[in-house]
Amino acid sequence: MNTNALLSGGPLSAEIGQLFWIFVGIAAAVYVVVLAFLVVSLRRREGARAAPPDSPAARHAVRAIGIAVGLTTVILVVLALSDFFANRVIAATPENPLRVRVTAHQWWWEIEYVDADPTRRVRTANELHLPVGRPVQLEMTADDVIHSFWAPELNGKKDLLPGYTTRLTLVAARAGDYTAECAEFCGFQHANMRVAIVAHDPQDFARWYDAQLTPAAEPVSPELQRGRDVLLGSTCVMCHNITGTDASGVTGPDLTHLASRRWIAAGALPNDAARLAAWISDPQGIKPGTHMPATRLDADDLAVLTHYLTSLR
Amino acid sequence: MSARAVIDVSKLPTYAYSHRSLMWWGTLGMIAIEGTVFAIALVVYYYLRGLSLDWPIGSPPPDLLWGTVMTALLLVSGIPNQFAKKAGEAEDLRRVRIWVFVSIVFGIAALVVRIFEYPALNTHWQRNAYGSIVYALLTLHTVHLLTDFVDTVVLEILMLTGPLNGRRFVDVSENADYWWFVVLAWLPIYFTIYLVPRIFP
Amino acid sequence: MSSRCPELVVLALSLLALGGCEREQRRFSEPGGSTVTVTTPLSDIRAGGVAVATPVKAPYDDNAYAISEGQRLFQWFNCAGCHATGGGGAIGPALTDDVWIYGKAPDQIFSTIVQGRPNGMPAFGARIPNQQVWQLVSYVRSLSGELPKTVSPSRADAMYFGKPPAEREPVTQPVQP
Amino acid sequence: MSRIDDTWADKPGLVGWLSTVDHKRIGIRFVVTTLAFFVFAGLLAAVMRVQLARPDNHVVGPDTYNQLFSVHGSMMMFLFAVPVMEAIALYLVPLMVGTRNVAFPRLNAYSYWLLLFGGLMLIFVFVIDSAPDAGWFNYVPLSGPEFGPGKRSDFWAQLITFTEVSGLIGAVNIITTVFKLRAPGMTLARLPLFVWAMLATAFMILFAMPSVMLASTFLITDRLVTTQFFNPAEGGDVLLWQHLFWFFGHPEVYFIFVPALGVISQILPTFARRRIVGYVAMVVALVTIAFLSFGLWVHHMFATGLPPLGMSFFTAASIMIALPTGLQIFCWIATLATGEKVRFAAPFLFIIGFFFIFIIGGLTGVMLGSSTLDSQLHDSYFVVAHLHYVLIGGAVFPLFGGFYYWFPKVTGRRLSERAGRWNFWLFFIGFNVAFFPMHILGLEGMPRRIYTYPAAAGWSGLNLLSTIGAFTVALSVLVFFVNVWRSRRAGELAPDNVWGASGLEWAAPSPPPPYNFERIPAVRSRDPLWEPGFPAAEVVGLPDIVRSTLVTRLHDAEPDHIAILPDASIWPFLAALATTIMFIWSVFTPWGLTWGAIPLTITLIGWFWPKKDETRRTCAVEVKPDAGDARVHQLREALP
Repeated sequence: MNTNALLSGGPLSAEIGQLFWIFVGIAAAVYVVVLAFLVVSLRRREGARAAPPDSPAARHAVRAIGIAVGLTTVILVVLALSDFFANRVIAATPENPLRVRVTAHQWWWEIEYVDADPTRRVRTANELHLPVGRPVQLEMTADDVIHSFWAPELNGKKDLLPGYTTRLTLVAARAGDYTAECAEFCGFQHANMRVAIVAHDPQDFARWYDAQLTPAAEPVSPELQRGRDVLLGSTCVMCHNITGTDASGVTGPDLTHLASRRWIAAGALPNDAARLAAWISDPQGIKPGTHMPATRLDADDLAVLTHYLTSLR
Repeated sequence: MSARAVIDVSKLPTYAYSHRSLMWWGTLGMIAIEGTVFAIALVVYYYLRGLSLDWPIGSPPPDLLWGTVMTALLLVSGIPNQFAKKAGEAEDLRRVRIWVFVSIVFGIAALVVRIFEYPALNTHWQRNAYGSIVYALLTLHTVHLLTDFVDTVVLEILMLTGPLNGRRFVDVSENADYWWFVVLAWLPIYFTIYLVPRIFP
Repeated sequence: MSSRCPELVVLALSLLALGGCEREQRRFSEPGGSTVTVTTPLSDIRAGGVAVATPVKAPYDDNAYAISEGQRLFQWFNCAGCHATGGGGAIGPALTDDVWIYGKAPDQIFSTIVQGRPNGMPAFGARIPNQQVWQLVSYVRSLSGELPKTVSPSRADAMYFGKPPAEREPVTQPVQP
Repeated sequence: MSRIDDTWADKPGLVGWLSTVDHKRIGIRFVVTTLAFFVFAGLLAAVMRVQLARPDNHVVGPDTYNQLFSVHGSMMMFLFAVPVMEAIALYLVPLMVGTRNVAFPRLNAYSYWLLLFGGLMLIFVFVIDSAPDAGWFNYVPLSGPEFGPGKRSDFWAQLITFTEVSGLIGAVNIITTVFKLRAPGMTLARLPLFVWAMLATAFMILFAMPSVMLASTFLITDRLVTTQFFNPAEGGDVLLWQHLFWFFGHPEVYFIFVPALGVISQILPTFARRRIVGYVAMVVALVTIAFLSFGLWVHHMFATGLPPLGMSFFTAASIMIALPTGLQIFCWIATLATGEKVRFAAPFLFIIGFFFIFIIGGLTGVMLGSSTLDSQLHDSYFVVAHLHYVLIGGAVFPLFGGFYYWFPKVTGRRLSERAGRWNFWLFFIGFNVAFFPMHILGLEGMPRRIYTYPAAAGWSGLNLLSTIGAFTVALSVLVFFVNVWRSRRAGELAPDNVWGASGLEWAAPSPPPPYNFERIPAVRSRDPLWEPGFPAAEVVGLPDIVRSTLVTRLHDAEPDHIAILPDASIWPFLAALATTIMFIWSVFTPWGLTWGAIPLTITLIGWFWPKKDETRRTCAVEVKPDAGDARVHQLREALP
């Protein structure tokens, strides 16, 4: 789960990383110098008399303070300016970005790729795929409380506020896996609200994008057919949507291509059949407070349902 | 004790008026706090107004009548208030009792007018943020009207019955200052609630 | 102070504590809420002198968190589509007044949701787990003021339909069963 | 018992204890109560550290954890840090400016009772699982009517009302005491730096606290009577809360830090045996911090996507506030450099601890001030590390130094030096082990306020280390309390001026009598006790059948008139009780405010209404202003 703000996976976080090392370098130097003066001034000779206000030592000390204050001002101005220039790079609006609308909910992320042609809009959840090198602009809002999208290795964080649309640019320099987390306290499961970010090179990304556009695969075996019937007869349909079936709930994550994702439950569990079954039967045990209710199914119904869900590539 | 220089204060006055008295600074402290509360509430009004497309949201501006009557009434109430203050500082008990009583009558009149002001706001605090902040501003001022009215009544009873000493006249003077604050605090609120929606729709 | 006094104080405090504690509990996993049998009477008319069944207590009537979950589910499961946000009533009957066609006891509301009712109320039995149905039951009861104010939810962060009393439209005639 | 002792003595027994208005008795009570809250909140932090010691831990669930960190934050900030600084000020300022009590003794008692009842309310609601659970700044909409069910956030909002009323009254008290009750000759230019720090803090409180009182009132009306302040769908705004809260929030952290600067400026010159270098510069720095602190609040909201130009302004302002603090540090070092050999007694150890820890906090603060860097560091454990470095390093260390420094004055006995060193080193090492790793955790992407984290995140080792450090700090606080408990009775007896300091408080006996100074000393310089031939003059003639003290003029501290302070009274306690009932009642029904206001009005009238005996004694010594004024002019000419 790579979330290290200093191992930058893109130019924007690299810019911030550079600025960070400038600040740390200057701060460390200032710290050492100030404390050196402190230690020196503590080691006074035994029986040294206190210098009266108008003595040369006192005047020397006052002059030293003046110099120190001057130096501090210069350093602070340098730091403020370096921030200003770095900010201009970060805040620059990207040209021709890939637009992605992100809506934060209590404790999962709804992600929709905005495309001019409405039929080519991919809807997914808790996973964000980026083409390497091309800037991606997230247009973000929140549906309930304030959240904050933070992918430390790609850029700083930006809040998602009910009633506002905030924008954040991500640029992946290298293919690979990154992770984003929710950084603003948003309730019980603020700790388990992650996004798996996958950077592909452009062809891979196009292949993934087209795969996501296809509706759910029709069941090929009677077992898969029974799995789908169990799903359509159960509580899943009230909240989840699987394109190509009658399940069209909008208040829960889209499951059309659930099996293609790395994690389930917004990063709480890796995506495999056993954990999927455990999550369906007792979500409160894994994420106490989550809005997904426990679904009471007997053993084979659960097995068949899980088998069907793992077929949704 | 060695024969140090001695500052004999035994004959100094035991109370004083205006900024010499501790109570004056206490009242000033309260006025600074309440004034900041009013100021921030007004900033919230303009902040919400800046955010919304149409202001007032979904309702006509408040009717001018009762608000203007209140403004006039409060300004006029400054006269008996000032007389009470002068009488207090002259320590003329009879005139203090009269003018504080007149201030109480003005206080009652103001509270009655305020009762008519609320329905004239043409909105409700539950309806939207505009309604909420307008009711908040008016209620904040009403709370101050009420508390200072009760203070003045208690002061009047004290002047009529209570054990009195010179220092009680300082209280009369301070209470008048606080009433001046309640009057002057009303002016920006009146301008904001009643006039701003009309002048800058 | 008599020696018994500390115990009384502790007892009083714990009672007070229990009272407050119950309303504020966040019970995530499903309680042992009893599943209601089919024989829930829908009206007060009895054949012969049959004894009335003991009333079933809704598990969430005094839990603010569960009722706020009920409020959320009322929106999510689109109950507002027919009953209007805030239960004011549209196609479906109003839930905020005192007119109950199929009874206002918790188990009666539970069976209304689970079994569905004629004139358009779908049966949610298989679709909504029991815990969530009980949450909806408690929310519906809070809409018509059956539950104390301290437990009932306040406004939602949405368009406010609970207009101040002066502006509410008159209550529509109840739908004849 | 001479007549003055009789006039100033409190009645014995419980009623006497409840009705005292002696600023020292209330001050000690205030400090002990805030330290009790400090320990309670510290224990909550220990439980949080146990939960975070290992990944995917199940010591506490998310609901309990949210209450833990919300109460830890709220209690530490509102019930410990800010009030403890006001508490030591309410004890020390009258002694330091040379008077007999604060300007409004009964308001002082009322403000203490309010804080106590507010704290007890928070502890009680925590025990019954109904504590606030949306963090110490309680962002809307999570704390709003829809996503904050039940009464939890209402109790948070009422806690704010309790502590802010208490804080505001304390501020008015301090300002009036400093302006009007100074010893003759103590002009503003001769005010001790701690008193300057408290004056700056009091003015900050006066203009910052109303903002959070308004915010918490709007939150409670949103939750209980359906106003729409924070409802985005009805014209409200979620950022309005953040603006209102942080406009108070940032000055709040300076209410905690500026008094600590004052404490250091009192202790350090005593150990350097030299007057502070650059007194005027220090005062200007304090006042600058007070003003600048109102212009920085948006740096808490850099991540909300506000326009970049605005943010650059707040970046510059946030970075520039490091300047006055830097100036203070340079002046202290210069004082040490031109002073005598320093004895490393316990108070001074804590001051050295302040230098080592706070400067790290200050420098990380400059990093957080930059909006670009803040986008990576905000709401991560880097911020948790920063805030603890500046709060514990910047305020708690000087505070503990202050305890060791003034304990002999308060009790007449010294705290044990050996235990003091154990306390310091355990605190210093434990603190750094606990909080320095959090910088690294923040950079590794650990967000704030998560109740658990997966093993795959790679944060396990540093979190375990941090937990060990936290328990070391707990051990050192235990050592401190054992030290205080033992030294209260068995501590080594201390002379009046045990450290040979220069402040007026050391001119009074230890522990000082209820009236502090029978003859108020006149002051000729900034360091009275180091003046040759102190006191050059003493005030005599204050009537002793009433509680009287001398009022001096603001600009030149010349005697003006005699103030007759109120006697002890049970009414402030009853008024605080009535206020508590009204506040808690209004959480359950808005009518609680109207009905609760009646007993409150009755108690306030009881409080104000003059007592016959007190009025009789006042009349006996009364001198009207005009009669006395001639005497004032004559007196002023006679002064040396």
